[in-house]
Amino acid sequence: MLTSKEKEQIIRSSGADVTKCMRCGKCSGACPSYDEMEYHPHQFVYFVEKDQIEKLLNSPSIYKCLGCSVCSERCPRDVGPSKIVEAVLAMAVRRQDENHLKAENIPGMVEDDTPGQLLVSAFRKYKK
Amino acid sequence: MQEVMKKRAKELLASGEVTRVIGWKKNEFDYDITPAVFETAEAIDRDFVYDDFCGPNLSKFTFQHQKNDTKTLVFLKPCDTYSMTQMVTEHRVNRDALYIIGIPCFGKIDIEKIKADGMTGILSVTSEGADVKVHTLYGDKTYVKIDVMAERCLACKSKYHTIYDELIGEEGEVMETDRFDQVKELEAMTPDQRFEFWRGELSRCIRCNACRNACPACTCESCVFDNPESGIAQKAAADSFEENMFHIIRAFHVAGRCTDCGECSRVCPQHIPLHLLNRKFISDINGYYGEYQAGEEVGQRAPLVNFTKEDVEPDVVAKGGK
Amino acid sequence: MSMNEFKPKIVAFCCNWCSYAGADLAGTNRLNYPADVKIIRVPCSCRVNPMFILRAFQRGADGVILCGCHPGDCHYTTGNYYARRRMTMLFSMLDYLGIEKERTRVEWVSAAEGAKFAAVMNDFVKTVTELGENKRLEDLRCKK
Amino acid sequence: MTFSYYPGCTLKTKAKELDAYARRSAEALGITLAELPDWQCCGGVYNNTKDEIATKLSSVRALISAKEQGNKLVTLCSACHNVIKRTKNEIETNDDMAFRVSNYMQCDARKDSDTEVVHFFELLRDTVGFDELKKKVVNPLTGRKIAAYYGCLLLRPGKVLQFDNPENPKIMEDFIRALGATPVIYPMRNECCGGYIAIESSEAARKNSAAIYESAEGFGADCMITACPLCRYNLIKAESTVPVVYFTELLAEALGVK
Amino acid sequence: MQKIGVFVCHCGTNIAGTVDVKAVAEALGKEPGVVFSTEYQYMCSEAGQNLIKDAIKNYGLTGIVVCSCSPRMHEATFRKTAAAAGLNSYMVEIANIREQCSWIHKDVKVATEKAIVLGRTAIAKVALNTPLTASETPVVKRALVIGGGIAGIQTALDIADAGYEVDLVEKEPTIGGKMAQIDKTFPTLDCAACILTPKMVDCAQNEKIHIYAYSEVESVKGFVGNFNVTIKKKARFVDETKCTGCGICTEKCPMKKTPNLFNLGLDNRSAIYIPFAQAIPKIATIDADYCNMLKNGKCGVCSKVCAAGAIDYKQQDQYIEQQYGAIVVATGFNPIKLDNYSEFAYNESPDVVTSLELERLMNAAGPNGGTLLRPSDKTHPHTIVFVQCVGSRDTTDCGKPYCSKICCMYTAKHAMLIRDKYPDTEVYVFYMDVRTPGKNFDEFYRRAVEDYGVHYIKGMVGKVMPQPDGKLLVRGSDLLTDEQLKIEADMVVLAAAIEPDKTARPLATMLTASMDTNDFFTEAHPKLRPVESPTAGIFLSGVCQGPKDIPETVAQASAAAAKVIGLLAKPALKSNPCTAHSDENLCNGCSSCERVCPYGAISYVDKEFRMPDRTTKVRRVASVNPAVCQGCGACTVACPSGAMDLSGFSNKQIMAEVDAICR
Repeated sequence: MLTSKEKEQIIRSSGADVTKCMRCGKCSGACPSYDEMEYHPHQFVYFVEKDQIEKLLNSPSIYKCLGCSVCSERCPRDVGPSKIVEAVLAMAVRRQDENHLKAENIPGMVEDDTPGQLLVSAFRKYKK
Repeated sequence: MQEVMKKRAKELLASGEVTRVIGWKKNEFDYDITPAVFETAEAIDRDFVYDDFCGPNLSKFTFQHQKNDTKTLVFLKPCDTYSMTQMVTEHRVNRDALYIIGIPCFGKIDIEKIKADGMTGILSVTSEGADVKVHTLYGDKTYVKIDVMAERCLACKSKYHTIYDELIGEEGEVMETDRFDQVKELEAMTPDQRFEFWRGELSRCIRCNACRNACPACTCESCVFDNPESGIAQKAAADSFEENMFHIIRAFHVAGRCTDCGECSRVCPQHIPLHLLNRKFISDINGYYGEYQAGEEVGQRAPLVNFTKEDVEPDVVAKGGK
Repeated sequence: MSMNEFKPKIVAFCCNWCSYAGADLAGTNRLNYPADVKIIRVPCSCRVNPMFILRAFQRGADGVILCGCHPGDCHYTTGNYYARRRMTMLFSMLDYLGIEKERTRVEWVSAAEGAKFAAVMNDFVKTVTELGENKRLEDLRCKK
Repeated sequence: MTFSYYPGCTLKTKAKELDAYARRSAEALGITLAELPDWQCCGGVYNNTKDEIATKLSSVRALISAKEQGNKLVTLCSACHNVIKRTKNEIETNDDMAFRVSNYMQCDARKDSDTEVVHFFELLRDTVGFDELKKKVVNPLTGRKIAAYYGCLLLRPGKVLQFDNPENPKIMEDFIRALGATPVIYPMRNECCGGYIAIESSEAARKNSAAIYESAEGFGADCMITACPLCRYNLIKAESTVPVVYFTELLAEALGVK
Repeated sequence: MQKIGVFVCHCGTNIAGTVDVKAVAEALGKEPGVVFSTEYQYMCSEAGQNLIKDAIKNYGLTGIVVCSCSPRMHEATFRKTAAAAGLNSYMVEIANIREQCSWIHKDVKVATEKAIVLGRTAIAKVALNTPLTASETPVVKRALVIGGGIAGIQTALDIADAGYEVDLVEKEPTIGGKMAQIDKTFPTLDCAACILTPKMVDCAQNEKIHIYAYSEVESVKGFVGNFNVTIKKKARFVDETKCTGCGICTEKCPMKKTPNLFNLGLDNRSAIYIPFAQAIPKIATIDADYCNMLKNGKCGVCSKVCAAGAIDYKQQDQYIEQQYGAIVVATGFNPIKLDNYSEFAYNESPDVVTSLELERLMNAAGPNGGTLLRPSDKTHPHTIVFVQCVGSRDTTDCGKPYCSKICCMYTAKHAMLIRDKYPDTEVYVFYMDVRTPGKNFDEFYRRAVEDYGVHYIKGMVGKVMPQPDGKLLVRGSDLLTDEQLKIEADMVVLAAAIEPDKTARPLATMLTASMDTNDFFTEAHPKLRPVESPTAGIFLSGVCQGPKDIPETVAQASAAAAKVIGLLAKPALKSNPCTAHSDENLCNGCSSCERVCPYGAISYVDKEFRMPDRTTKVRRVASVNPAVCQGCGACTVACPSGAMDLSGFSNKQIMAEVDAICR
């Protein structure tokens, strides 16, 4: 089976070895954002292995990951699902014509007490 | 430095801690230095020397002149300590009968480089810091030390002592070197070029055995090349095959045990760069089995008497190496 | 001597427990490989001293192949692991000296791999035949 | 003892208390915090991808700058700590990254950014020592039941941050004990507050944060401490029924410099 | 002067069909040293063998070469033939002209030429052969079994049954091992104690078995047939010969707050104790860490109440030396420590337990008398969650990379037993895979699901969160429904990975037996010699070699016993004479050979040598124990000076073969 450029890019950029996954599902058992997500951490790993990157790229799930790394921390095979989610997110953000987070929308989201850290982080995650 | 060493040697002799001292002594010329055993304070005062020509690795000399029933003081430069450590690991010297003083080394001068510059009638050579003053029948000349330093010292791997009872001077560090550059150059050649290169070098071999005699890893009770029972005994290199054979087997026998002290090339009267054979093995071992420095600590397991289940397959060579 | 007529001399060192048995199996199954290959039985691939290999070239061999149990399956548990390192080093040195690296080879052949043994020998003989006579590691005194 | 200090942008704006109380406490403990000249924002989150370099450069600059000062680099904000420490680790372990950073910054990345990064908690534990800290407390917080909220950024990835056992940490509890208060141990202390998704999915973030303070409250906490402005923000936005303060505030209070 | 005979076999047409055997015999007859050369239809037939015997006698042959089938086929035959004619059986070489010649070549000319080369190669070798004699060493008719669990017990019983003396060493005060702690056994659900304790009693009553309980192996020297072992008998502070096991002391001992290790610390016992009612030997032991008399010199209650006067506070460790012909390792396993898995709250909540702890909680002799109660508040649990693979199949450095093999089945057993006894308790099992290869195993697991209504969930628990009300909130994934489950449980049971006992590695060093990276003992061959260590005379029984359940352990235990009996039954050990030997005059004593020897056959001695100048010099030289050496030859190449050589495959022989081929 030929490997797509996308899959290669995800593997390279995440540094994760998806073939090590033994499908235990501990990542998804640990994920605090599970209920918000369409695809769950173990599916990110599995879809990358099965080269179904588009599904992930087009899913809102990539914006629901908290980046808390708990899935990777508890992964018994050192696969690191969070690294994959992040690589997919980066790919989505890099390929979109427009960034996921648009500058003009920001004022509506910000309140007086919003810490700079939140804005910067969200920008980092969602913008090119 | 030399005076400090002499003083300490005499102290140890006087106290009875040691009965013999192994060091260097000057011969007819300043640059003609040989290892020597000193047994009296007078001999030390008269002949003991430590300067920029004290290249010989005293470890092998110590092996050849060791005595079990009495304690011997030996002065070791950093690179000599690696050889000594390797010999201790292999039980070739009796550590208990040695008192080792580690001494610093700032690189040794290769007289051949001075001679190659056309200097003849050399009367004396003195070095102070970075200057090397050559006094000849026909006048004096001053060199920058680095220009006349031995090749092996230019690629010095370590100023650190791996074995000693006491140190004179400050402890140095393991150095980063480009010592594998020449190996890499050779590796980059075509096989034909390499074959020509080595034929050119090895065909000069006169089988004087100087390399073997100086090598601190060659301490066999009887060398396979001298043993008629071994099936490969040779007295002279009668054929190009035997020139190759001798050097391949010698490199193989010291592979993983050679500390890269460079004595083989230093003593070769034909100036064959023998160290490049040993360095090839060191570079391969580092590349294939992980960084390994022979003589780093006592009790190390040499790479060729070791393995991992994941080692590379020999066809790595056919596939073009590391 | 033209290429077509050149018959190489091949020495094959085979460990008693796997590869020698694999060679026997090739025979039992009547799998053909060139008669240029002559086998020397050794207890284990780790018995093979680089001296033997050099000796073979000296005496006129054109190729030397060492066969042993697959790593992990050694009858003596670890012998082939040592052989693997030794041969890697030796081959690397021969290559470094400009001697054709195709003249030496290590293959792991189990007692069940008769077909592999025959295939390996066919391939090795072909490779060495294409290389021609061993000139770089010959000893003229030993040539008739 | 002098440490180079990286405050981070939020400590200059919305989380001034975190910074101010830390400085006062440090002074009381005989520690000098030398703020790095010209530090730049760490970016708030570490970009986990192996091929991303631009977002890591501000951390590299901070590391180099501290190295030039010859000090260890101390951080306060969990996010800054996470970003800088992981950047350093990436340079140490990823040849490609080290090479590219070296090229970009015209330096020897591995050598020049080889700065030890410590969080203020680690400074308290390893340099000051909790036993010593206890001796310097003038207003012991006796009787107070305080829940340590670690969040993610101080603990994970555990192998890189080496801060504490990521599943069962104790450094903040030891800190609380040193101040004379009683630590409240509750299972949600290392769970995520919702982080930056608060900007788009504030409801989701609030759900996460609510679960955390409810757990702390259930185990009897009367106060929660954190080192992260974003954690504090999310908890407060989720209408935490338990007050949430920066740990430095508690420290300053105990040391009598509030 | 060599007198070599050559015998070319036709093997019917197998050889003669492609090889001109007459031409071969003729050509080889002209080789130097050959005095007789002939061919015959079937050399291996009686007539063929007689031909060889006659030739040996008539021509006074010093060596023979048989050109025939593979030596793997008939080398042994022709060696016997030679021996029958008075020629040393190692003066025989075979040229393989069937499998490696006639069968693979079609051209008669080519095959004949090759057969001649193979023949002369064998001649060149046999000319350098030396007569070899297999050395014989006597076998001590006594076996040592290390570890008194079910593996060690079974091995000891089987060896004793064959009439040999067996010493059984157990580090705990009683034999029985892990099986004694288990409640019921899968897949039959019979009670572990009911099937184990009779075997323990058999051990105690068997005259051939000597149990050294509360003892450890201190040192091992020697080699197969002749091991010299020192056993340390740890001080129990109770005289074994006097104690009757009445148990009065344990009742009267005031130190009642000593953790009961047999119950895994789930309850307490007294400082003087008998681990459990059926302990063998049933002798009290004082726990020196808790006994007030031993710690502070105050108390002495047990001594006062002991009618037999068995208490001895001054007892010292004793050392016993004994010789053995064979040693069986049966050191067993332990569940791993769960410190690396704090997400499961094992250290935070007493209601999170390991499966082995659950065995004790459910056992009639356990802390709750067999009623399953939560450890925290002794209430009846209504929801229990089992987590599989805790620390197994974990390739990070937290756990173990292997499958612990037994957990799937014992968890099915636990789930079934709980559902059977407490139908109101819901049982959830989070699994990665359910692995049930074994007779009646999958049926057993299916029964748990189908008949007992155990909820099996394909997924893993991510976190266990103790709640203020004492419940345990379990968050885990259900991969098949693609949901994250949050279950409020009363108890969580962790199937902790198993690992070899910590005593195994130092023991392996003593035995020079090899181990893998997980500290399991390595077998001599993974398929064909699974109960032997590569080190001769060392045998493996039970989990020390790899995870296995009770039936497998017992099978392996008996297999190991059979191997031991086979060894002890021999009057003497005949060893392969093709072993390495070192030329002391050449040996450097550098230890290279020792490092590559897989059998620990090489040791070093200091030896005095006379020098040419009449002085003497003491040098360290290698010495090979021929009883241990298996003849691989690794040492011969590691030796830089060429001091080490291998009989039967010497450097000279191999080089002569090389020369003959290349000639």
